Amino acid sequence: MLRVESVSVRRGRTMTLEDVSLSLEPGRTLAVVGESGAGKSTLIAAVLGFLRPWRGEISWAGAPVRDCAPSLVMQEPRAAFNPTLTLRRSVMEPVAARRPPPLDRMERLCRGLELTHDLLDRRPLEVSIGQAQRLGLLRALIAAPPLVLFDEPLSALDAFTQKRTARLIADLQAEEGFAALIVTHDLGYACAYADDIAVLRSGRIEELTRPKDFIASPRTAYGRKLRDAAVALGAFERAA
Amino acid sequence: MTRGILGLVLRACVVLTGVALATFALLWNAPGDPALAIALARYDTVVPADVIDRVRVEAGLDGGFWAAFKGWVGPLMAGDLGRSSVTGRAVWPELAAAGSYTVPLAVAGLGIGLAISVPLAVIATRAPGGWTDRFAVALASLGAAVPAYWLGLLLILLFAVHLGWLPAMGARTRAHVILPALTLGLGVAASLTRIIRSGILEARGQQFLPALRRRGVSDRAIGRDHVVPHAAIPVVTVFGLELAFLLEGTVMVEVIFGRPGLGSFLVAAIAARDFPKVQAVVLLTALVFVVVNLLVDVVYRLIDPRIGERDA
Amino acid sequence: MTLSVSGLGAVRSGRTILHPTSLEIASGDRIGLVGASGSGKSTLGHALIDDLRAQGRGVAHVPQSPDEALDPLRSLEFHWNEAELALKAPPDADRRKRLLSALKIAGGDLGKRPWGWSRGMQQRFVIAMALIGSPELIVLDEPTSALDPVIAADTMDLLESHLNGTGTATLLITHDLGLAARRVSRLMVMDEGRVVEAASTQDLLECPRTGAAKSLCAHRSWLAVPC
Amino acid sequence: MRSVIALFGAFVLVAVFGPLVAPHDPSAINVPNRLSSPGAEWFLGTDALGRDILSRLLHGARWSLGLAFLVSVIGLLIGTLAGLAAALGGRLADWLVMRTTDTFLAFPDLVAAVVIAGLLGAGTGSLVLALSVTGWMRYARVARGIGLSLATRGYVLQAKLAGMSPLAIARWHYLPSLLPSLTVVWTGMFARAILGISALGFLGFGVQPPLPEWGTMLLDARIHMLSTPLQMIWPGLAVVVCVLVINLAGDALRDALAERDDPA
Repeated sequence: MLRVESVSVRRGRTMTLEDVSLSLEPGRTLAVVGESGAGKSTLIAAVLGFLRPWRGEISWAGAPVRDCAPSLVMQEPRAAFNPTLTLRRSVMEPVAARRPPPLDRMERLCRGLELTHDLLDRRPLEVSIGQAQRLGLLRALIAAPPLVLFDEPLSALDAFTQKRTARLIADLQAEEGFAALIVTHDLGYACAYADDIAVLRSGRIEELTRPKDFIASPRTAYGRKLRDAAVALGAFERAA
Repeated sequence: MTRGILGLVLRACVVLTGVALATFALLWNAPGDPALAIALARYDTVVPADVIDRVRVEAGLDGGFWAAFKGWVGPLMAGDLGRSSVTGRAVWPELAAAGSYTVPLAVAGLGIGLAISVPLAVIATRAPGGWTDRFAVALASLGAAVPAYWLGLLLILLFAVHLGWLPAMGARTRAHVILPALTLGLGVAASLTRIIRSGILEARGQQFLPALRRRGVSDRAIGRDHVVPHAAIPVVTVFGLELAFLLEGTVMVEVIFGRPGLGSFLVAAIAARDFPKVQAVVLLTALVFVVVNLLVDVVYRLIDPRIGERDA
Repeated sequence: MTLSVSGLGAVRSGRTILHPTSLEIASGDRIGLVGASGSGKSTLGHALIDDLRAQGRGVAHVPQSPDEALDPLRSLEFHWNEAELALKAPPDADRRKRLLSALKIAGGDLGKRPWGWSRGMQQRFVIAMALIGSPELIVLDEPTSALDPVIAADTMDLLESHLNGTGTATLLITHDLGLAARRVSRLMVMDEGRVVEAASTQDLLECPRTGAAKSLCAHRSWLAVPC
Repeated sequence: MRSVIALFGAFVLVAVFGPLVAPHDPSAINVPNRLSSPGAEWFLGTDALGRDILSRLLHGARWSLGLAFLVSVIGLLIGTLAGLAAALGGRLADWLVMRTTDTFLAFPDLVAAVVIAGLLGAGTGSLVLALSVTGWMRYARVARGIGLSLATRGYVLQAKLAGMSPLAIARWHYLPSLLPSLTVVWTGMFARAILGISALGFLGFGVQPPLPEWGTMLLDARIHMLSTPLQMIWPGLAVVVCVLVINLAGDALRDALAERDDPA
């Protein structure tokens, strides 16, 4: 399981993360919600070991997170792929060392993600954004990682594709049982799919609770603002 | 902003130190005994060993590299470029005299370059891909491929020999500057035309221009207030490189046209192995280059302060 | 006074991206134009603006991102004066103060260049500029998608409360039916370069008729919650 | 694009096989025939010592183009390594390499080359050294820029996450981005090297007579330019055509790259 224990990250004189503690069990989904500049990307970089925390510990099952070969789904779907290589090459990169390559698994994931084989022979600029993001999911899951991080996985997609992709992610998670850490500014998505929600603001976790409780009664003024904004922008529908 | 400029000045100082060191190291490591070279140049006969040793001490060459470097840089900081190792006369007045020929030539060359390239690029970009545009691009490509020394010779053949309109060799009258300046200016025009043209085209493709048009801003105002400043950025940036081109060009042009100036001064000094003179010219050109590039960086930041923000 | 356009269309590299379209917009209307990406929404918006401008009607445009509206090399004050000049509106310090206060950015330093302000403030500045000439119509092209939700919601609220009671109509272009449904009284659905359905917001949400409208409606929000 | 590459290939062929098709020995002195006009026997005429100009031009291609190729490839290697060291070697390495680059850039290429070649003594070796030392900085800047931008690119991050070795990352993700851009820079530097070599030859600091190098030939021809101006035209024309074709090839390559990166 993922443990983030009172982690602080400094950049120059400012703290981009301060005393952040989180935990995440296999098969569960934790959404970290916050605005740009709240420290969401820093959190991802720290969990993946690209940034060394100034204080605190981050581990997966007691070992460094990188030991469990976690994967990452990025905000900009095409950025995950080298524009000069075919998508098949990039998608297979995490299992490049495996002999024989797990072709059965890829076949199954492709079916689940509604991806056809001819897409894999194209290059990143030759597929749509929505397709690129599903290919990003394929790449992230091909090596069967126990932990998958999602950095704003839907924000480059249109409203309709967002919902479809979110459904696909949830279905795959139910099948594969990975732990999902989702970083997003979209409270609607977080509330619809996460088991827990953490509200991140200026590098601190302000609230850590269940989605249902959060929507019903946010504990902080900022949490209330976030909820009201999501309502005003049509993320939720009035229940009859 | 002020901090950014200070940083640039500091960087220029570091580079100048490097320049001084590199210049001195180059001459220090030149093959042959510099003291012998100096003695030979000065006395023009076979010289006994004790004379060479005396020269070595006189020139401060006996204490190793760093001692010699210190002995050279100290007076340099005070503006003293030393004395010619051949004639024993101070370098500075001769250098200044040479510069007084080179500066007008370089300025005239740059002026001709601008006078040709700016209108040409503006006309070319009125209809990108049209025949005027293709003509301008072809002309610029050709201009970039023609070596200055060859162009100079062709111009001499045409204007001085065949037509007899202009004087070619030397620098006696004002008219003597025309052909060298034209040689230099045509080369400058070729590279500037390309840069200005692509600068304008890029500035015209900026993402905010359609919205300005929908806001009702006239095409004239868009061109003046939004296209020109953006097109100026690449032009300003390459100005430093353009200067290097100009300095190189003057060396060649002065040799071809038999003009006195820094180029002829340098070539003569190398031939005579007159190290202090060579050092002086190399240092001066590098100094001009560093200072102009410093100014370019500052102007760049005034036009587009985002650069500074990004660095900080 | 009703704005009407007819026969709007657009062709790009031989492909029709906007089929002939006619629209009528009444004074003070709140209209939403929704559709998937690539359905031709923005193209219709641009064609509408260009046509109305040619008719001499007052119409303003707010693009998706402030980067598409502001020159990074010019100060905000320059943009403001330029907009006034383009509208042939005499400089009016009071109006400027009023509009900037209405969008709660009166405290910003206009001498700065756009990137000296936060994106949320930049977008509000663009909206304030759009209001200078009291236009008959404002076209908002995905005005909130580049902003954080709290700021986006505030911005929409401020604009709406400013426009209430004035005759200015708004056309909100968005891929997000959930957002549009909260903000407009009439909806138009676009698909493959055509307006395929137009109805009042309530009717369209309750019984969408075309396939495009049905799929938009089915996925319009994340959760049904009591609120 | 294709026609330019074909022309480029033709030059390589001339440089390699030109001497084989040369009608005369390039250094065969034939005083009675000196300064003769173009004709059937001497296709482009002869020089002051009666040597066949066409043969000298064909042999000279080896010096003018071959040395320029050598110099530009040496610069490419030095510059790319320096640039990548700056981009990937941490802040100190970056500072050191970039200030060194600035220092070298502060000397105008030709001035520095003249000084180096002049002081080391005229000759082919010092010519190559002079032009290599002054010709690596642009590669370094480009390589550093690409290296820095790639280090933060999503797919490089993903490759690290996937556990690829640094060598594999360099092979699959750095090289494909570096190679085309550096090739574009290389064409420019190749053209500059041709100009530089002939300029130094013209000043007397380059390839030494009797070797047939185009700049050196021009220096010889200059003395007789009033009586036989044509003799001066040929070597200059050879330089112009070569530089023009190489530059056009570079432009075509750059446009093709821009097209690939942004097909819209």
